[in-house]
Amino acid sequence: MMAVGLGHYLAVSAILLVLGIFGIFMNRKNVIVILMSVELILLAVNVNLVAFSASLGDLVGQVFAMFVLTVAAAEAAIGLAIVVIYFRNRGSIEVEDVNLMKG
Amino acid sequence: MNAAGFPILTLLTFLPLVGVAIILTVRGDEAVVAANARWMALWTSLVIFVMSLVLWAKFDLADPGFQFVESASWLPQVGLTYKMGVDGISVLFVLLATALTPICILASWESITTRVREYMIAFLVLETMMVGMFSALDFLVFYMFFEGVLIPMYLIIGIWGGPRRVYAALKFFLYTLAGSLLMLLALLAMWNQAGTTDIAVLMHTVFAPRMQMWLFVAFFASFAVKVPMWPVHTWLPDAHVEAPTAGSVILAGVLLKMGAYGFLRFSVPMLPDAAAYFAPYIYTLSVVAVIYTSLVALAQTDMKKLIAYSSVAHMGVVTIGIFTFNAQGMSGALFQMLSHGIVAAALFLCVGVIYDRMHTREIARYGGLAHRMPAYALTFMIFTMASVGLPGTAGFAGEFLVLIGSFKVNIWLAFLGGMGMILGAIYMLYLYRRIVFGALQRADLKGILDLSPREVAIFVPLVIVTIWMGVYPSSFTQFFDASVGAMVDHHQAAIAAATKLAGVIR
Amino acid sequence: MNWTIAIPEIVLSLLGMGILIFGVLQKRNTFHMCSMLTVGALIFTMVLVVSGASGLGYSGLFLADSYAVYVKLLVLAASVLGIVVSLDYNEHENLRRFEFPVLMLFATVGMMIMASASNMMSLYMGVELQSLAIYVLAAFARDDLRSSEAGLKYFVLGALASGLLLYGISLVYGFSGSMAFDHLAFVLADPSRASAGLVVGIVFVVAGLAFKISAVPFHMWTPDVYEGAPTPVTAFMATAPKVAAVALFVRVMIGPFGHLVSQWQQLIVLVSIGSMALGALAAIGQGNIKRLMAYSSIGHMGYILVGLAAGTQVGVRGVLIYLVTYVFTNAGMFACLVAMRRRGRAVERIADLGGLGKTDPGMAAALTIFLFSMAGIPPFAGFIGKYFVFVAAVNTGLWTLAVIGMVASAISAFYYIRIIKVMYFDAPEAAFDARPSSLSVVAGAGALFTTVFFIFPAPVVAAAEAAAKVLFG
Amino acid sequence: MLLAVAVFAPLFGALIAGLLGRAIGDRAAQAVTILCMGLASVCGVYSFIDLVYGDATEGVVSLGTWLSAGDFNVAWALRFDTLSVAMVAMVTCVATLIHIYSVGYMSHDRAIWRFFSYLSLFTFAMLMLVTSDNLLQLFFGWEGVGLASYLLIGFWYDRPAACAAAMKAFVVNRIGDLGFAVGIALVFFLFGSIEFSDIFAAIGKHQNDLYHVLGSDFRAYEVIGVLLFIGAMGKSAQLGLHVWLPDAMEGPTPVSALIHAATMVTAGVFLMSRMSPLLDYAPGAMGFVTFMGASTALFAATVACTQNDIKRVIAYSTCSQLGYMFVAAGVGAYQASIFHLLTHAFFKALLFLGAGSVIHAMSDEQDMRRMGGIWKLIPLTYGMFWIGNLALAGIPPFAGYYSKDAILEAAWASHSVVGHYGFWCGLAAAFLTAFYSWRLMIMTFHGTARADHHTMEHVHESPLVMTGPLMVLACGAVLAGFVFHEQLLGADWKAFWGDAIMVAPGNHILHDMEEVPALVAFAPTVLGVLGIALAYLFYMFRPGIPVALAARFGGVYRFLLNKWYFDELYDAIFVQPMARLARRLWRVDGEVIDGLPNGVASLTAAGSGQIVRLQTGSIAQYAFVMLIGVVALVSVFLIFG
Amino acid sequence: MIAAVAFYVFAAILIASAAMVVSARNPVHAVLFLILAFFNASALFVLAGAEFLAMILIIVYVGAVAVLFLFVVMMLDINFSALREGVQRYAPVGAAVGLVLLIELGFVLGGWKFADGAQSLRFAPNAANVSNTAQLGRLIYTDYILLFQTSGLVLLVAMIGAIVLTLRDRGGLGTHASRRQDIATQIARMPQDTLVMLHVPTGGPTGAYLKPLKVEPAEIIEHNTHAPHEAAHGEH
Repeated sequence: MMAVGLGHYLAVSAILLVLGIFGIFMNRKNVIVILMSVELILLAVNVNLVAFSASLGDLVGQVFAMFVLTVAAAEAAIGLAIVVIYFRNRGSIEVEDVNLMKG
Repeated sequence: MNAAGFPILTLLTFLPLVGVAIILTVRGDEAVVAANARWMALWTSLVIFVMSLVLWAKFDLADPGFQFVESASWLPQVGLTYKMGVDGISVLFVLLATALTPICILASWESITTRVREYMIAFLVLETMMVGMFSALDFLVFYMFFEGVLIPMYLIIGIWGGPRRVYAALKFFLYTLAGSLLMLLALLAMWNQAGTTDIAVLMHTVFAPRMQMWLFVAFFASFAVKVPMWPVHTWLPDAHVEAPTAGSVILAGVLLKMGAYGFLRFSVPMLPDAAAYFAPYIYTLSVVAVIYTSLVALAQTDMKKLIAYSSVAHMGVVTIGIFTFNAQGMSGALFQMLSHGIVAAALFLCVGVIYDRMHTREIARYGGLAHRMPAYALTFMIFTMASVGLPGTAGFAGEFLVLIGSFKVNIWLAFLGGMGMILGAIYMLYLYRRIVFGALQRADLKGILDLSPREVAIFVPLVIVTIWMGVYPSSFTQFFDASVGAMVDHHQAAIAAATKLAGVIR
Repeated sequence: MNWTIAIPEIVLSLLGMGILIFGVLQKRNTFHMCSMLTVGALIFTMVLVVSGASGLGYSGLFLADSYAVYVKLLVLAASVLGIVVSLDYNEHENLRRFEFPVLMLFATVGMMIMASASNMMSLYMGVELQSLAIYVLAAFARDDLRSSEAGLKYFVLGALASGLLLYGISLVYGFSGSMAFDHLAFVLADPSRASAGLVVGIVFVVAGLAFKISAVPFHMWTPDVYEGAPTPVTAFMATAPKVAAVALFVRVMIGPFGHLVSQWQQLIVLVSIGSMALGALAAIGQGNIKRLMAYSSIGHMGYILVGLAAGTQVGVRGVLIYLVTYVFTNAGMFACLVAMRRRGRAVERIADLGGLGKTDPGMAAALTIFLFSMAGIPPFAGFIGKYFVFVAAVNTGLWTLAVIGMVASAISAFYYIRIIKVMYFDAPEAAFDARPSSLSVVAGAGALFTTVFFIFPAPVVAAAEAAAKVLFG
Repeated sequence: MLLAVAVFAPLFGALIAGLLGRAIGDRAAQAVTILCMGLASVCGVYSFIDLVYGDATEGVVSLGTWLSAGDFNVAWALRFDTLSVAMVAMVTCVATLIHIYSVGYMSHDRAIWRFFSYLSLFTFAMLMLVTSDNLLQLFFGWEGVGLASYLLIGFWYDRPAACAAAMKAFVVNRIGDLGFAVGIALVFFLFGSIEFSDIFAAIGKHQNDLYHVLGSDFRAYEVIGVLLFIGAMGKSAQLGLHVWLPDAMEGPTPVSALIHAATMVTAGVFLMSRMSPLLDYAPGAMGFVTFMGASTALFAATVACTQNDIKRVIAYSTCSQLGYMFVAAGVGAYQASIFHLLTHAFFKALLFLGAGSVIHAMSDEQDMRRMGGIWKLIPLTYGMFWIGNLALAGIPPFAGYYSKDAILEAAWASHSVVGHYGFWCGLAAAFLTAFYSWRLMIMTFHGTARADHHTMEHVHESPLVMTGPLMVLACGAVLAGFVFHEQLLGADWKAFWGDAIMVAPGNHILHDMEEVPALVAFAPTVLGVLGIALAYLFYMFRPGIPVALAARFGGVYRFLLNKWYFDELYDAIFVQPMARLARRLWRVDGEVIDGLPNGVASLTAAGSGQIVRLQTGSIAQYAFVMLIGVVALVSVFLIFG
Repeated sequence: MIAAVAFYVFAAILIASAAMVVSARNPVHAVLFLILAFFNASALFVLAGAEFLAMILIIVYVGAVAVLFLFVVMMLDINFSALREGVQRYAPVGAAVGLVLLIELGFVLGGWKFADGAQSLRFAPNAANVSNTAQLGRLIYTDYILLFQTSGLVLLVAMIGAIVLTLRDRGGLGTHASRRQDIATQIARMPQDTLVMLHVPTGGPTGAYLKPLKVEPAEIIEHNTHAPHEAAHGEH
């Protein structure tokens, strides 16, 4: 078994990122899953930041990760609020129904 | 300060806007506004015309350089100055623009009944743009006026035009815009190289031959569309046909000159090597324009379209003349531009006269007008003959000088370019015959009225100028003799230098 | 620690909170009052910005220089115009809630932070503050399906974009060891230190910022969101945030990554070409004028990126001048669009403008000026902006870009003048409702500026020159 | 200065009549123009006498600058030498007579003022042509007469045929004019000036200059000669460009007399003589001139034999006589050609006006097949026709005899192949001339009356205002040859012509003419008499023969009757293809040339549609595009960065 | 070694649960998997030495954000069975593109190394003997005070946004857009305004009791979040 290094963290982060992105553009189900995918992406970022921070021995990464967490929470709040009003208007949160405007 | 003692060119350029401002302040019901707008526009343009005569009077014929120069700081950070001035090449075009505007306004007196105020405003703005363009001595200022012309003209065609006005206006706009954007690139490149956009300085800046080629192509794209040269001429017939009479007049009279003026002002003096290199291609296109469009004119059933195609052919002669690089060719081209400005404008006015009465431009709908309209027939005949290039009328001197100039290049160029003499006679006389001659058969023509006093007032000055230019063309050529001479010398010196350089390198 | 450099932001935030408290406490509807207070606060902030101190502070997170001042003034002005434009519309559309101006105010604070950002972290916080407020604004007409859909789309894609931006920042941080712009510039001064990871991080950062300025291929949200959002919000979105995002984009590319210009230049060129082409092409068939404005703004971003692609001081100057002309032209344009209201209902189809030249000559004239300006026809302001941007391209030898830009410009002129055609050449529709004076003022001011800018561009050019100079030290 | 009066008085008359005609009325317009013409002819004749017999010297009357560009300078100026004053005298006199004649002939027309204005305008242009001091002013007059001719042919503008003929005349002339104009350009190219004095002074300097054209070097003078002759061909209706002349008979008859017989059509001959100093050094071009002239003379004569329209016969006759003049010019006998020009002016104007008188009498009937049997009814006209025809046929001592004889002698004496070709063609044409002249006279005046009863009742002699000019012209037709023969062609020709006609040192044609065999000198007369006899035989005594001949040689007859099918040929190879080409090119304009931008536009629109289709509205898809963007940019960076 | 094993375990669970978040059919399950993912990520943070962040992640994310998600999912009352199955049409292409991205990232990240001199650029090097939390606290309240405040603004905006978007205004005929707390009125309220003291008759069968003022039942139901007595007070 290999020693755990920065590379491992980065790999996890990259996979999380790609999964998050997949969740956004592959999913046909509902919008909330997309929001959760966004959270995954932010998680990936945080993993990255923390890993770099640890490797560099520099706390800036962690400070930043904290801000990211804060913002992510705010984002989640607003995102969910928007989803709620959308649902009230549309009666659905299916991803494929969100196409009133196009062209 | 300049010879006039006051900033005359700036005044000429921006006085129309004062007229616009006054027209804008008129309040009242539609009829009052319309009448006021008409009179205001007429007076404004007349005042400007009278003022522009100062240029004629005070112009120093012996000086080949720029006169009445005035300049003001504009954008010092990037070396841009507001600079105005005229030389022998441009001074007469300023006069042409100021002279045709009142005529156009007079010509629209009764035929324009809707949105008169906007119409007059558009025309005055157009005058600003035209005068400004011919007197700009900074490339960017020139460009702004050059492009600015599009705006009023687009509206004039589009609002007061015929049934297909939308198509025509869009086509006009996009064609010319597409061309001039490339010129803007060239402008930028020149600025980049020379660090200034002062035309007088650029004229004496030597650009590398390879760069000249590119610049020339870019300029060509813009000016060829504007001239228009074959095969980018197709916007012109449409624009002419759909434009109101005065729009056609100003289009044929002044706007078409802008392209040729551009060639003379930029392409030839600033890019001598490229101009020489491309001259054969220009000749080819021009000859095609002369012959091809003359033939197409022959097949037309719409009067305005016929005259529009004839304009293309005549401007083909102009481009040949410009690129002969000798005094006769260039003087001839300039003279042809002026005469075409008068004659084509007058021909469109002639069409307008009967269009106002019958509301059709279909040639077949007319015939035998000479019976009812002798004065009109005479007027039309004079301009037909001038268009054909009969000696003694305005059309001759330019065409003949170009013939002489082109002969110096090549006898076949002279022959083929001169084909316009024959073909022009065919289509113009054919037109005249079908409209004015023949029996008066159609019932609705039987009551048609001859020229009204207003129309006479429009035509008399044009007739006088047409004959004057035919009998005493020197009074016009003397204006540009010095400048053309200087340009020819400059061109030859530049070519010689380039050849020498090439020799050294080889 | 010279905390005074952030006084404008601090004051504006405090004023914003004050207005918020005022609005909450008042029993009456305070939308109008709060809007006016916000305008006052913004204008006051402009004074503070002009008179404020400059320098680097807050441990290198915050930078107040003349570039920032230039951008902030523009942003504040755009915000003021946005709020003024919204006054009447919100009254009519039942959106008269005092949170509206407050959100705009906080978005403006975010933009100001963006303008002053000198560290990836402040960059991110500024962007997010601005974005979150605008997500809400886009969905502000919460009973309108289109508005909520717009908010949803903007939010989801915006969140994805900020995810990408963050990921890029994390890579940049990890591969260079710092988030401060000056440190990054120092590290990258030696090109050999620009490892692949760093470069990929830059690409992600570019993607995130390109989303904010809606450049191709991160533009997809723009038309839908512009169409769906309430028109004043669209007006706001099209102006202030664009200015801030562009300014930030320029600062990031020129500042920390300036030494890698030869590497990112081609990226910007590609994005720019894509934006110009898409802006020119996609707008042609549009029937909704807000949607058309979206494509138009994509195209304008393409032209702005031409200046950035040059990567020179001349280019940045061009960008800054372009922004000024862009903001005022767009603000005026949107003022006219907001005024499109027939029998109490807002209309937004191009066909609704039919015959406007007859029914409302003043508005038609103003619209004509704006459209010609956007098409880059001299002598209107838009031409001056384009001129300075293309000067830079030519200066740098980006000929392809310049030629494509010109072609795109010609194509886009087509749809601009098509609107003019509709206004003047088509048969008149019923007249619009009487226009409130607030919109007339904005449209008139925009038209006046757009028309006479060419006469006195020198002050703006001088300011832009000075601002651009700062970036190149 | 009198010369200037002679030149500008007609212009004054034309302007008064043209601009004020409607206001002052027909009578006043007639009076003004005739007065002006009278003044002009007095001045013209006086100038002639003063120069030839008096003590006036050759010179130039300068009127002012005209056109200048670089080193190209042209002035308005009147040249005062024998050639021009002789022409001025002739033109003013003939024109005055025709003005007077027209008072009677046009009396039933409307817009008489317009007609007189045109006539005077024409005269002015013609005078400018003959008095010009440089090639460009000559060109001015040249085109000016073209314009007047156009206006006069199309005078009856509601007749489609007249309009068509007018246009045809103008256009065909223009074809020649283009050659002329290019010729002027070459002159300028070579001499640096187009003033006659400058050109003639520099003749020697450039005579060996070469000009490269059509793939090889020619002597420049030859090229100039050919180009100028192309111009002359158009104006003087030489074979190939002659097609307009017969059609021009659609105009009123006085016009035919003035323009298409006496004056304008001879402009080409005048040009050749004017440029004689240069042309003498261009033997090749001159051979070409002779060849074309001779061919025209014969061709037109053959056609004239079969025509039935009285004016057309005379028109072809004119064509034929112009051929003679070119033969003379071509062999270097410019004096002879001018001599024939002058005599021809008198007798051809006489014939035309006589024809006009006949037509007038016959209620505007022009077809000779519907005439006949009227010689007793209009005896004066009949007599005039005799004189005119005798002069035309070259019967001594009428004017035509001297000039035609001189031309044929010169052709023989040139001792060149084309000269002899000219001689034989001329001889044949002389025979045919006599034949068709008498054919015309017999068909018109003799035999049974073939017109309808109604017309015959109205046949009457013309009023004095018409017959008067006829009689004056008849005097000229009788006397002109005899009087001027010695002066123009005799040993002292140099004294008469002065510097107006200069010949190269090697040109001894006038001398050689005197030494031709007697047979040559008499042959034309003999053939003329034979032709007259044949005409009497065919049309007076045995009318069956021509009918039988026409039936027997139907092909030849139709060939001649249809004027060698020139009109049909031109129609087939120029007019129709051009019209087709014009229509096709118009389609090209609309479909091909406009097709490109329109195609680009629709492509753009299509592209727009495609791009917009990407905008599906789906969040997921938008995100996907963003992802693709990121991946693409990363790839670009990694691969190219 | 144990750390390595722990890393692999946590990472594997993290990735697996992340995959489940994306692919779970039931959104409630997805949220639960998200919570699982957060827990594992938090564990990874601990392994990396970022204890404070790990804590925050649990508290903020699991405690607030994920619960909020769950709350919304439940509240929206979605018919789960009607939700569409499967993935987008362009899934294969999408997968390919995603894979390319992953490969590129792997390629890039695999070559990770510090830029030369990166160490010298560290802004806040780890200090020895100071706990992670304390270090972060120091930084946040000093050097990063501006951003800290900004993040406060972000949260404020989020709050305003959430309220402005979702707070409904039922029957809002008056000037008030919505029913609100009126603090001044609350404070100024006297007991005697609300309460009526009844004299209790002694020994009576009806007994003495405390009775609230009369209220409209509908309002009580509607505004059940408000204090009953406030609702009772009402605004008439």
